[in-house]
Formats: sequence, C-alpha cells, structure tokens
Amino acid sequence: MLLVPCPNCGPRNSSDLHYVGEAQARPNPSEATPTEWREYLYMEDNPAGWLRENWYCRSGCRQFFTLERHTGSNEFRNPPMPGNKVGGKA
Amino acid sequence: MSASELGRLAAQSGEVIDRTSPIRFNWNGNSLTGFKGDTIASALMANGERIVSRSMKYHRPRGYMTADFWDPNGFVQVGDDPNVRSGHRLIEDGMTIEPQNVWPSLDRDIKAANGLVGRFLSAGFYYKTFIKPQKLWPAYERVLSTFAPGGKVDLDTPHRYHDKRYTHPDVVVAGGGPAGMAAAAAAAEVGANVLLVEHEHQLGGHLLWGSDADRAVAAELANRVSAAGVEVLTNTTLTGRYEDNWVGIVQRSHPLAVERLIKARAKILVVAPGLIERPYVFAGNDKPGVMLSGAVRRLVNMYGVKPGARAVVFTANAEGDAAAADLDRVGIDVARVVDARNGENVVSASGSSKSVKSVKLGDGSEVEADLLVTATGWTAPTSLLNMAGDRPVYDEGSARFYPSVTVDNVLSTGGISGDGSVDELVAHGEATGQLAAGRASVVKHRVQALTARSVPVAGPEPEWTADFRPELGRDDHPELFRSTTHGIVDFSEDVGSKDLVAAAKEGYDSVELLKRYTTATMGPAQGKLETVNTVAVLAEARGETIEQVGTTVWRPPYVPITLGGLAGRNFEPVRVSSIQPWHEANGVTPIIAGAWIRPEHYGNPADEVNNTRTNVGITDVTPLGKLDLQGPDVPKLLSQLYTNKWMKLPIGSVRYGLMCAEDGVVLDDGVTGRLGEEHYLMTTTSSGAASIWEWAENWLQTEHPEWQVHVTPVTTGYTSINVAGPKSRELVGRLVDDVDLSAEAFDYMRVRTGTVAGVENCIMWRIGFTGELSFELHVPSGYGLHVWETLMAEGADLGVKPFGLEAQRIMRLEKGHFIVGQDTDGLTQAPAVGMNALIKLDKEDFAGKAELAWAMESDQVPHVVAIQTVDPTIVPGEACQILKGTTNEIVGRITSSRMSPTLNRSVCLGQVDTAHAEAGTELTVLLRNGQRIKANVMSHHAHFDPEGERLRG
Amino acid sequence: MASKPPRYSAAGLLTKGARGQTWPRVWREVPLQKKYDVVIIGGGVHGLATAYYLATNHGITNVAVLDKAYLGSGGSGRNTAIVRSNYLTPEGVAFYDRSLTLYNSMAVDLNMNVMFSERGHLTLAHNDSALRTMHWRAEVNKLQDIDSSVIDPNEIKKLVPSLDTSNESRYPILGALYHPPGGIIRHDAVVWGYARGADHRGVEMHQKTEVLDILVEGGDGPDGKGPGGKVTGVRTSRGDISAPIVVNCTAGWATLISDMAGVKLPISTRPLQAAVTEPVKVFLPAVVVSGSLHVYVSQTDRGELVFGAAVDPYNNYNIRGSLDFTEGLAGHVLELMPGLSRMRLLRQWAGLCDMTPDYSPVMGFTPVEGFLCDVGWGTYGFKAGPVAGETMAECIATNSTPKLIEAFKLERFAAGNLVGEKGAAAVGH
Amino acid sequence: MANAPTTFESPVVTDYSTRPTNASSDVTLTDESSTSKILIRAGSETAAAQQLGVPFGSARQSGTVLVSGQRPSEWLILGSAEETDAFVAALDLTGHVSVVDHTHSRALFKLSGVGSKGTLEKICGLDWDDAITPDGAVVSASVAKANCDIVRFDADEPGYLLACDRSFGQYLFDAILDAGDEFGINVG
Repeated sequence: MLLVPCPNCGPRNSSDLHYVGEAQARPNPSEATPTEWREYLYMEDNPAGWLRENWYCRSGCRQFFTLERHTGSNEFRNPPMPGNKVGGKA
Repeated sequence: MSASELGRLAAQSGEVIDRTSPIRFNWNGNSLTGFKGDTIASALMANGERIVSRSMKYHRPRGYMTADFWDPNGFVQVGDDPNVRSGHRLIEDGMTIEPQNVWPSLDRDIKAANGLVGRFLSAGFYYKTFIKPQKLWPAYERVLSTFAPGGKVDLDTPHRYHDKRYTHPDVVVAGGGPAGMAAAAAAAEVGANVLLVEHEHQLGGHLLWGSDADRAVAAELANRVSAAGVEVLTNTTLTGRYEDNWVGIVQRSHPLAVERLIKARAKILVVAPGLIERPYVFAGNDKPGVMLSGAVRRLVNMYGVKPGARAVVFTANAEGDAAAADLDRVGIDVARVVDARNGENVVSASGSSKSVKSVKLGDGSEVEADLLVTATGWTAPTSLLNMAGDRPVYDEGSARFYPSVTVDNVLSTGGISGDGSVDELVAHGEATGQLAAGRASVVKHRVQALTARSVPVAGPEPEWTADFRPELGRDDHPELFRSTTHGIVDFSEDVGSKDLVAAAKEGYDSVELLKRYTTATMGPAQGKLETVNTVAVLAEARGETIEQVGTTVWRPPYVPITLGGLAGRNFEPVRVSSIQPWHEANGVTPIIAGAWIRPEHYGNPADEVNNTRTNVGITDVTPLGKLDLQGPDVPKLLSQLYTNKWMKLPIGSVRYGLMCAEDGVVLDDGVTGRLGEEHYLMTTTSSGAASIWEWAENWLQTEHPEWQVHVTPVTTGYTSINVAGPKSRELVGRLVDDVDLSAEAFDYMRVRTGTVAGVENCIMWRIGFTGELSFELHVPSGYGLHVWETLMAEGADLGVKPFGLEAQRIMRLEKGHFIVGQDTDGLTQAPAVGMNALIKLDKEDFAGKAELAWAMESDQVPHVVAIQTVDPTIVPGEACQILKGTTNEIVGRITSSRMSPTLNRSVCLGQVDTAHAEAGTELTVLLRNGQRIKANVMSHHAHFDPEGERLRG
Repeated sequence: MASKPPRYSAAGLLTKGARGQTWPRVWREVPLQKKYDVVIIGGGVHGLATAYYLATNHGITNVAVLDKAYLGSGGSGRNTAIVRSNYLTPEGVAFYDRSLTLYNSMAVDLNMNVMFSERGHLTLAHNDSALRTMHWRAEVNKLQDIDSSVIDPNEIKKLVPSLDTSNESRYPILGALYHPPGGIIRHDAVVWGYARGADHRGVEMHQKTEVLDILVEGGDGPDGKGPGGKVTGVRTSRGDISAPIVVNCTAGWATLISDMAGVKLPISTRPLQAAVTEPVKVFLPAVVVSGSLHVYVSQTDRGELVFGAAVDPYNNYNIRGSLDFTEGLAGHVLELMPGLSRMRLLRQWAGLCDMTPDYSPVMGFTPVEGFLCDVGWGTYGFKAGPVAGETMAECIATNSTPKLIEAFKLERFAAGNLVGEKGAAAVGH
Repeated sequence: MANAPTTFESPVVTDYSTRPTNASSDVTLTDESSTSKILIRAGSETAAAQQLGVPFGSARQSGTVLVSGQRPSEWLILGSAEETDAFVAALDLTGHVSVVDHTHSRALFKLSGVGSKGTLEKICGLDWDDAITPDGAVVSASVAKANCDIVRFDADEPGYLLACDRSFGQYLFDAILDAGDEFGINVG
C-alpha cells in the first residue's frame, strides 16, 4: 500500500485517495482544434521516471493536488503544493 | 531393519512436548497417540510412520526430510484443510489426518508405475506429445488432470471467522531466533514500540534444538523481550514486505479467530529469518530415511523422536557434526561420519520403497543404514529483502547467497547476514535493534511533522542513524550441490538434476526459462529448499559460475497463506434510507444497487403502476444524489457542469440539466433548484452522486479556484419521497399547510420550502419522472419515516400505495425518459439523446463543449429513440439487436423494454444509427430466440401522454 | 537457413528416452547481424507471432526479434492464459474469433502441445446492468456465429458447483454469459512454439538485446524524429542494426519505445497483478469471471487456481505486487466460492499493461514511415497474440492495413472514432 | 393537519436491549446521532474563520459545544440544538460563508474506553498512537470502508467520536461492534 504525501493530511494509504491522472493543462475549448483537444483527452506522456500527476484526497481532506512521483520506485519528491491547477477529464 | 526402528526416545532436556498430556489423533485410518506439543511429523515418526506421502509425478514414497514447515514431503490433509504442513502443524485431540496424492492408498500406489517410465516423462515432456490427433487432447487432458497433486477442497467448508487488524509499530522484527530476539529487545529497551513475529510455535530459532547452554541463552533473551514490552506473536508469519514498509502478517495463534491478517506500517523492518538447510543432490536423495541435519536435531532434541536405528552422517559443517553427536548421545548407531571437508562424498542411497537400506560413498564403500543425514549448507531466505528491492549475491567461499542492496528502512540480522557464535549473533541483533530504533524515531518525527494535528511535533528532526554495526563473518563452507550422480532437485515438483541439464541443453538455459519449462522452484516450497541447487545445476550445465547464472526472483508471499486468512473480515458497506424498516415490515422485495439496498417492488409492479396512474403512489428515492450549493458563483459552476444555461434561474424554480464529460459523452443528468439568493440544491443520478460531487470539486479547486461556491453533499440528510398520481396534490395538501400547493401558486418545475407533517425545513419540488402530477418531498432524514408513515395513514382513503424501483422504471419508460448508462453507454455523446436544445454552444465554456460542437455538425451519432413493436404483445429483451433488413448488419439495439400496464402494449427505447432514426422508420429487431420482428420508430420519446398534460395538472 | 529439426511426438520421446538422447535447441543462438529486412522489438507472443507469420505467410525471413530479457519475459509469461472471443463489438468479435481459430490449430501448426483447454468461460452478472451487458454481448456474438449465451443461476450451478448461487450473497449471481469455446492455454508453450517455428524458417531471436534508440531521419521533431520521418534502424545494447521496418511489439514499454521514434501514444502503463494457489484436486471445470468483483479464476490441470484482477489504480512501471491485491482478491473469491477459504495462495506476480482510453489496441502504421505499432493491449494481449501476429505480418508484407485491424489504427484518436469495447472490458477476461 | 414527529429517528434501528452486557468490558459504543451537527464552511479571509479559530486537524470545546476543524476551511459544530444554534448565531457570517445543518446527514457514534483504540485499529488504517493522534486530534478516513470524520475525544478514558454518512450508520455501528467483540464491547 503506497503512502501518498497528502499536503493536508500527511502520509496516507493510497486507498484513501483517488488517482486522477497525469497533470495536463486544459486547452480553451472554444479555440482548440480537434487534434489539440484530443491530444489533451487521450495522449499521455507515460514516462518511466518522474511524473507530475494529480490526486484527490477522497477519504481525507477532499482536496485536489499535484505530486511528482517516480513511476519506477514510487518515490515522491518536492513538497507537494496545494492549490495547483490539476484539471481532469472525467 | 524395519519402520519400527522409529519411535520415542527417553525424555530429552530440551523437549517441547508434554509427556503427561497424551493426544489421540487419526492417521490414514488408524488411531495413534502423541503428546501435547508434538507436530504431526514428530507424532507420526514417534509412531513408527516413515512414509507420509507420494511424490507428485512419479508417485515415489516419501518420508520426512526437513520435518519442519518447509518439508516438501510432509503435506497432509487435515479434515477439510488441504496441503497442511505436517512438520509445523501441532496435533490436536481427535484430529483426522490423511495422506495426499495417493491412489488408491499410501502403501500401494498404482501411479507409482509412472516412475518406471520416468526416463520418458522428462520435464516438459507434455509439450512434445499429445499433439496429434488434436481431437484426442481433451481426453488426454482429463487423464492428466487426475494427476494433479495436493489435497481436496471441501466445497462445503464453512466461512470461518477470520480477522484483521492494522498496526503502526516503530520496529517489526521478522524472526525470533537469537538475533531477532536481541534486536527486538534492544529496540524496545531504548523506547521503540516493537512487534516480534515468529513463524514457529516458540521463540528461540535454532537454539531450541541446540545445547542446554543454547537454550539458556534463548530463555534469557525471551525474558528480555518480555520485560521490554515487545509484542510477541508466535505461530505467525510475516508474509510480505510491500511499498513503504507495508507488511503483511498472518497470525495463526489468535485465541478467537482461525487466522488474523495484520497489516503493519513498520517504520523499520528487521529481517531475521535465519537460514534454511539445503538438500544434497544424489541418486536416491528422496528415499524415506534421507534427512537433513536440522530435521534430525529437531526430532531428537525437541520432540524426543528416534529418527532411525543406524545412521550415516554426511557433514560439511558444525551442524552436521552436532547431528552426529546428538544421534550418538541418544544411542543411535552412527555407522559412519562422512566428512565433506576431507573430500569425502555420498554417491547414492538405495533400499526398499519404505526406507533407505544402504548408502554408497565416494570411496566406493557401501554402508548399511536406515538413516542418511546430510549437512551440506544453507539457503538464505532473502525473500523479504527481495521484496524491498534486494538482489542476493553469491559468495563462493561460504557457498551461499547474501543480501547486497542496502535499503534504509529494512535491516537484516542473524544467519541471513553472516555467521557467528551465538554471542556474536546476539550482539549483531542488539546493534541492529538499536539502529532500527534510532531510525524509527526519525521516521516517526517526520510523520508527526507532516500530519496536521492538534499538537505540533517537538524539537528538530533527529539525525538519521548511520549503520554502525560490526559485520558478521562468513565461515568457509565447501560448495556442495550435486554428487557424481543425479538426483531430485525440486522434491515437490519431482524435478531432477537430469531434467534441468536436458532442458538447459534444449535452450531453456536462463534461470527464468528453466524454471518455467521444468517447473523447478514453482511448487509449494517456492524455492526455499531448491533454488540454490537449481542454479548450481544450471551453472554446471552451462559451464558457468553460480554468480554468472544469478538467481531467480522470490515472489511474495513468504509462505503460502490461506485465502480465508487473507480475506479476513470482508467489509462490504451497505446503505439504507430511513424508511428501510418500513419497507422490510411491508413485504418489500429488495434490490441491491451499488451499496444501496432499495425497494424493487412490494408484490406486483404493474399494480403499483396502475395505482399511481389512477390514485396516488409514494416511492422512496432517497439515493438520488443531492448537493447543497452555496455562494455567489453557483450559476457559473452550474453553467460549467451542465450543457444548458443557468445564469438566470429564478428563485423558486427548478431546471433540468444534462452533464457531459470532456469527450462529450453523457455523464449524468438531473434537476437543480434555486432555493435562495445564493443557495441551490442539485440532484444527480443515484449512482453518480459521489462522482459528480468530485467532478464539481475538481472544477472548483483546479480550473476555477476564484469562484466562490461551497458544495456539500446532503444526499442522505434528506429522505426523498416522490408522491405521484392524480391524487397527489390532495394527499400532500393534508400534510402541508404553510405552502400553497395550487397549480397556480406552485406549478411544474418549481421548488418550495415548508413544513410537511410537522417537519420543518422540507424541500418540495414539482417534478417527477412518472409523468403524473407529482411532488418530490425532501425531508430531514431524522423524520423521514414519520413523513412516510403519515403519507400512508393520511392517504388511505385516497388509495395511496407504495411503489418500488421497477414501477418507476416502467413509468419512466412509458414516458420515454432515458437512463444514463442504460439507454446511453460509454460512447454516447449528448446529441444522441434528442435534447439538442439543451446544448448551448454559445456559452463561453462548459464541460464537453469542444466535442459537442463537432458532434453536432456530424451525422455519425447514434440516436436514442422510442420504439414500438408491431405486435404489441412482444417485448423484445433489452440488448436485442436492431438489424438492417434481412442482413446481419447491426444498426442499433433495444436499450430498455417493458410491457406497459398503462398502454397494454410493449414499449421500448433504443439506439439506432442516423439512417434509422427518422420517426416512422420500420426496424427489424432480432429477438433473443432468433426470431426477427418488425418495430417502428416513434415520433416522440414519450409513449404515454407526450404532451405532458398529466404532470402539469 | 536452419536444417530441418526433429519433430516433437510421443514416438520421438520414446526413442530419445530409450537412447538417452537430448533434443536440439528449441531456437538457435546466432550472432547479431548488422542489417535485417524487419526488426521486431519485443520477444513475446505478439512479436514472435508476427515474425512467424512473416516467414510462413509471406516468405519474409530476414527478420530479427529483439528482447531485452528472455523470450516471454513480459506479459506473455505473466498473463492468466485465458482465451475467448465473446467481445462486445462486431470488430472485436471478428478479430478475437480469428485468434481463437489460430489457437485451436496451434498445436499442430507449431508441432508443440500448447495445451489448449477448451473448457468454457463464464462471465458472471451480479446486477441488472451487468446482466444487460451480458445479453448485449450474447446478441452481438450470435450474429457472428460465436457460441455465446446468457444462462441462469441454476445452469451456472450445474456447470460450476463451487459457486455460491444463492441469493443470500452480497453479490448475488443473477446470470452469466456462457462461452463454451473459451478456455485456457499454456502461455509459455505458445511463446516457445512460435519462437521454434520462426527459428525453423530462418528468423533470428536475440535475447538480452535491449533497444536503446530508434533511428529516424527527416521527421518534424527533434533529431529528425517524429511525424514525416523515416526509420533507418535501431540502436541496441549490442550495437546498431539497420532496417527499413521496425515494429514495436512491446507491452509495458510501448510508449518508451515509440517515444524513441517520436510517436506519441494514448497509453498509460499500469501493473496487472495475478496470483496462483497451491494445487488441490481438480474441482473447477470452467473459467469464471466476475466484473463486479474484479476477479477471474481458472484451475490448471496441475490443480492450481490462477487468479487475476483489475489493473492497479495508478500509473506504474513497478511489478512487485501488493498486499491490497491479494487481500481484496481473496475476499472476492470467497464471496463467489466460500468453500475455498482453506486454499493457500502460493505466489503473486504482476505484469505491465498498456491501457488505452477505449480498451482497444493501437495497430499498424504510424506517422513515422517504417515504424509500426502493435501495442496498447491492456489486459487482453495474450488472447490476441496469434491474430495480431498474422495481421501485423500482412500489414508489413502488403504495406496496407488489413480490414480486421482497420478499427485499431492510431489515427482514430485524433479523429474521435473510439472503439466501443470499454463498456464490456473493465475486467475483460 | 398531521401530527408533528415526537422523536428523532436514528439511523441505528437495531434493538440492542437484549444483547448480553459484558461486565468486564473496557469499551463502549454509544449512538449519538441525534446530536445537533452544524457544518460551517468559511475561507480563511472571513471573520467567521477567525472567530472559529480552531485549526484543521484539531477539535476544541467552546463553552458547551465541540468545534471540530475537520477539513481546511471547514468546521463541524456539535452540541444540543439550542447550543449549536446559539453558537452559530454568534458568528459573523459576512462574506463567503456557508452553514449547513448536518444533523440529519451524519450518523454520530462515540467509542470510549481503554479498548477503543484496539477496536478502531481493526477497522481503520490510520495510526492511533498518542504522538500522531492525541486527544483533540481530528482526522477523516475510511473506517470499515465507510468514510468517517473522527475526533479523538478523551474524557476520563480514551474515546473517539465517529461521524459517517447517515445511510451507512447501521452498517458502521455493527462493524464497530464486531471489531470490538474481542474486547467485550458493550452498547452504551
């Protein structure tokens, strides 16, 4: 059970959180081309290494935040910053 | 010599059995007696039983080899419990124990004929045969599967009470030998909160079968452990180390539960499992009577069991020497000590199917013996360290693997780390315990600092303790894996060194390919006994060193664990509304919907529909998601979430809205009402309640943190009751006197707040999915049952009756209302549902806007339409396909269908492609029985009252 | 070209057994060349099948299959070896049906007993919505002559007596989609069989050969990679290889490999965990899947129960496995079959799955000329191995997309034409 | 007109009066669901937030009510209806401040006694060590798979207040009783 460093609650079991996905900026829906929009919807960086990703502390503080995690070692780095824009597609 | 040479010795100073407490048990149909403290293995051997099982493939008779948990030959069936480790399980009064893998009996096993054709049944033989004729393979397969080893599952095994617990100790120590006990005591003595886990029934490890002086050390350490306040769990196994030191522990010694799964978040884990003795590979090494030195010492010293009458001891180390001394001490004839350190060797063991009779030595001599003891070295069970990222490295000098990677929060001590005297092992354990305690205090400080709590953590973070421990030595040990003959390497899989060599020559020559092809190390022992020998044989076959070949990855769990123990108490939350007691008392047929238990019906759904359409019905819709929205920017949030417009919703009004995900796919729908200047109540579908709340929070917290909106879920704060039917106004009027319910004052799609049956602060909507005049009452839940019962009482003369989910579904289908997730699916975009007027592309932004703009331009979308069969008596099953004419080309499907009690005909909703969506189109529906029937696309979604006159009434 | 090796047969076993002879290597060890017509990255069932069909169906044999570890070390050796064709969409059904056909004749085709056990496959429905989806699949399946139907709890109990079909259960069994042709197969044998078959026809297998870069010229991206570019070869841990066609047949590392060519994929990598119990006497005659309980289970001829579940909840390249998985799995299995509480879980492991947004693969050409993909196989790659190999081989040999994989082109994402398997495939085994 | 209700209906409807009482028990579970529970949400810039004062993660007795900082910018006020009403009436609600009566939305239980920590450890994965979760600590977490807001609330002996969604109330009450069985848990 991975420990996720919630910026509010402290380290919590990952089962208490919801993994939202890779952190990506949302294009302006009125201006984006289909290619741009679908890149935002579907494409992933999916690195084997450090990944900026979004979590939601579902059973705890109910805040969204962005963390940096290594997808190989599952280590988190940099103090997570509450209040980052994190987005999410559905 | 015969089996009766086995038996019980005179009392031994270190024995763990209680000779004053005899225990009767049943073995293979015979009633036998052992003593309290006996394992099944020691009791059987004390009773002269030498053969306990048959081997997996060749059905060769097998006796105890290690006589402990790891014994590959000691699997038995105990009652309904298969594959019990008889070297570990203690006997109990009345226990019924049966041998496994025997047919028809342990003594005479017909499948032993397999042994005769062994040279043809080389590992992997099945890949090369049974190929043709292909038709016969299923028949072969049936025969092969009767060879499956193992015990029997009793499908009537009751669900015994298992248990679970979490714990957060500073230090968890796996292994209660001298080093583990010393580590646990030392850590606790400096203030750490310590959990010590021991796989065996007693603390002490190898000291238990050592000298009196060894046992004195063990007793003293056990006292220290206890005095220091360490929590000790014996007969408990640490089964795995996972991320962030999440540790699984299975306790078999709990007084109340059969087994208890303990999930520990260890700040520091100390791994001290000791060493596992390694078998030697030679011809006849699986004959009953060939035993490892540890087995002999345990049997003699702990259980007072005589393992044979005349022994040959093949020794390469002090343990082997001690075994010879133990045997000599208790009067067993030690015919020969074969010392590997002097270049002596054992070549083969031969004898009857019951026992070894003679041993052939490297010098060509043959010695008669019924017991051959081997002491040829160790396997370091680095499994737990592997799970923490370690890859063990082979050391030629001491002929075993050692941990190689340092992990900050996992420390190892004892035999797995190196060799030493008991004092040295204890000293290393103590130092490890102190190191663990020091590091645990740092971790604890960090957790405190990161966790918002009422009391801030005191002082600065302590310094991370560097590893100050002296290293344990590595005793020289001869590299002894295989003699000049071939023998069994994996006893539980019946894989021999010859098989491994042949497989390597065929190209299965990396450890992983070899194990997959031959199944070596894949059986119940999971490599604890056979991994090093497998690697050694492969190295030999490839002409490489063991170091070059490397080892296989040990996978969790550390030992096999029962599904019951793992499952523990399975938490399955269920939700009910406050009216549930009434439903249960009034003949409800419940339905499980996610976590909710809801009324499906109260006897006859069609009657419930008819009564609602004629008189008045009430239904419990509490699971409907409800979100309280407050703040000046609520309209902006609503505009963002819904496809339609929300900036000008008047106070007291309710509006329907459709929600889409960013790919334009319909996500949810519902109504939202404006209760006050900055106060709204949103409803969602029942199943969407949690996810839509999260969806709203996501937009507010991430895209628009500048919007001032508070979203609070109040789903079960209100008990929701829909009162529907022509007489609903009259019924509700009898309970409400502070709201004008007249059509003029409170018309369709309005919301009012008032008092219902004396309950203040109820919210009333004029909406409904039944198509009838209806009032949806949201009542503070502490009084929900009161309001429901009052409705039933006050409406008796009006014919009020409850209706359930099934009646709701019928009525909504009669009205053509689609259900998200039933009439739409994971790809249905909003333009499909026929509400394009609600998709406002002129809004600056809303979820899904981009895709919806493109979808609206396309005609490649499916359409949700109302469908009626030409023959009104046929109700096509849901999911029936709609085909293009007489072809098999799919152009749509029925998504909802019911017999309508109101119209007395079948009614459907379906999805069809654009070419078939026009009203009046004739469709071909393929029924489940294969029949094709005709149906028509209707001009309106509603089959009943399309103008909506009834609901506006 | 290799000399014709001896065929596997019972007679051969007897002869060699009697004479104490050994068999020749299952595939040759040969030196790595500087140039091939086709380089296939990934020595799993997809890569090996592609190579095999290139050689057998199209006569293209100057082919190298590269694997960074040993053959079958990835998903091919880690899956739960279930095969079936009762998919939800007509595209899916046609595709997997072809795969099942190839699996059926594989033992003879490859002269290797892959132990295909056609034992029937049951997908349980525990609620109305799941039951509706089962009907949907059955209705689509029968239009394509797939043996697939919805059966009731009594019929389920007859087929699989160990299931709790009472309505006392927290997850009552309302029905099941029954697919008699589904079954299990010995996955490693499939890998070895394709490798041996390809080897006999001249294809080279190179283990412990890691691809470090893909060489691309003329593309829009940095270093001439990306759309508009053309593949010239690969850089490996054992040196550069030039090749006009490079095929990405990896799973778990698909995005890392395609990044080397500058091709972006709609893939996130998640571990899928599996576990096996100790053997007990055979009692479970069919494959049983429960989507609601995220579990699928079958019993091997050796008597072990093999379990799988849903993919892990977050992106990850770590395959160490978790306690949450085995704990949850055990709970769910006992919900279905309470009698198994004394069975012991022997071993757990994980493999990496490349998940796409529509639970369907990405196959065929990419914007980089000569760089093809056969990736994004989620949790269902093993089932598709043979047909994926056959269609990819056709794609390479004919330089055009076969109809069977038209729906799985990478372009569908930019076009917004996703495949509709998502609904049925959340736990698609 | 219909009669007004006389009693608050708790989500815990099972009758435990016939459940045997364990005399040597050191843990008790009490249903406190009828307690008035007022949720206040107020950004840090508001006057109300200043007045409330209690930081996230802790609870404080304020006169006769308990003020629990259960989430950032979110407080739950517990007490009798009169007391909580009076407390809220005294707050300055200007600015973006929401008040939601959660009395009917949440079930509330008190788990008290020496065995309460052991009981809670069986159904909740948080660390209940005194250093991490001292008296007055407030956390939100999954308890037997139901989300709960928990206040460590010691009186003469250790105790915890657990609030969950009302609809889970009966389930959670029984799950706690089951977990506390080995400590001889009594219903208060």
